[in-house]
Amino acid sequence: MIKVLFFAHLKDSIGADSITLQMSGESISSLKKAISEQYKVDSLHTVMAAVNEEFADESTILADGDIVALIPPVSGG
Amino acid sequence: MIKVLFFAHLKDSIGADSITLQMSGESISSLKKAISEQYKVDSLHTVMAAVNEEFADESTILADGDIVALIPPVSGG
Amino acid sequence: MNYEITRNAIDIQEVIDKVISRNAGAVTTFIGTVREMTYGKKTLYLYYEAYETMAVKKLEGIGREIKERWPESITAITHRVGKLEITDTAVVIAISTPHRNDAYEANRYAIERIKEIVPIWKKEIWEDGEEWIGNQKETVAYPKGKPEEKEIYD
Amino acid sequence: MNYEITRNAIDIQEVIDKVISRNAGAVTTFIGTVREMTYGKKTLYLYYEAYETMAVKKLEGIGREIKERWPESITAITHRVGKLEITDTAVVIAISTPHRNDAYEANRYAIERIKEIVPIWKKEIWEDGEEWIGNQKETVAYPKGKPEEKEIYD
Repeated sequence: MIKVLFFAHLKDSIGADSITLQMSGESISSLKKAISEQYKVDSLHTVMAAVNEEFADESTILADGDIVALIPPVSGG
Repeated sequence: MIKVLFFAHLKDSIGADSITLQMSGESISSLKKAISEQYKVDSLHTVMAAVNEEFADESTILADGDIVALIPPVSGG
Repeated sequence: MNYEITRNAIDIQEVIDKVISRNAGAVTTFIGTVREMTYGKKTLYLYYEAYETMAVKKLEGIGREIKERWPESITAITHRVGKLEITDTAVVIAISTPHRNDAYEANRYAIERIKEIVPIWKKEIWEDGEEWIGNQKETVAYPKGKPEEKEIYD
Repeated sequence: MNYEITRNAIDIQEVIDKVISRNAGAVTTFIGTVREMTYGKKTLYLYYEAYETMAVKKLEGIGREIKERWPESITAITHRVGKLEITDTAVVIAISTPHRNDAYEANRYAIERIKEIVPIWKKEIWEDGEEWIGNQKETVAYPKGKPEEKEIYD
């Protein structure tokens, strides 16, 4: 299982701060596509992804137990 | 009368933090020359002068009651 | 603990104390405060959210980048999250170096990197609405899904 | 009293508080601290002397220069004099502006101007001697008897 975390406007759009998906062995790109379709959010191309708290490429393959965070453009500081 | 203030190494060289001179009507340039000769300090060309707390040109003419400060290169901060 | 995310008011002196050193001649701080007017629009208050564990890791990473570029520097960064009122302090960056030039440059580097890679988000709340600040206009895309490794000073 | 010369320890937060404003989004501070080693020589302590009344006037003048260049800025500067131990704070410059770029630039400007025109002198005391710091090598002369009106960033 893959746990996916949401923040900021993405958390608002999706209505949850995390979900769990059966997507081990798939890429971040596929995960974003699945979430985009399921939750009708279309701006995920501006969203970065982190796997286990490190930024990750779209092509990164997910492993069981990974925690993925979808990270909208940051605005700290 | 003109009061002249000394600071930092100039105060040490001259051995006083101020002196009073009878130099009304003369220029700062003359005042520096007089002090340089009287106290055997020869580095006054790197020393700025202020009259009544404002930087002043060498050619400034002094008036009775003026307070002149001889200001070696500053090193605050 | 030179890199922290906190829900409480930031004690600026406490952040500065972390970087004071016998070898330091200069300390610069950047203090980000909540401004009332932004481009003519009046903010009532801000709400900051962070992916806290990752944000601390990314702040530590920025600290390592700074140490590589300015080996004699010491850095401390605290960022606050939660509800912040006008004039509250959102972030404090303190950097000490032997000489002042580096302290300014390194501090500037730190804030720019925070705005690029640290997972913290700001929501502005106005009288007539609210919005998460970031990239609503979608002028920035991340084709590789992550930020590039580069230095930006703007 | 945004511009002060003091014989006491400087309360950094107090200087910062003078520039906090609802209109400010950024505050930068420069904190000059007493460094132990300078070019391989070990300082025991420093002694700062000022022409105090003129120094305050010159700090106020620097504040006016900054206000002209960065009209939305607020500046506060406190410089300490007397005997200072290693790690003690000699000067604090705090500047607030709406946006961060100006806060860094204006702060940088302030410290460079202090080092040019404010009548404050530093004596370094080592184990084997002491010296007033300034321009012992006489590389700078003031043919007109006063500093030029110019901006220097080094």
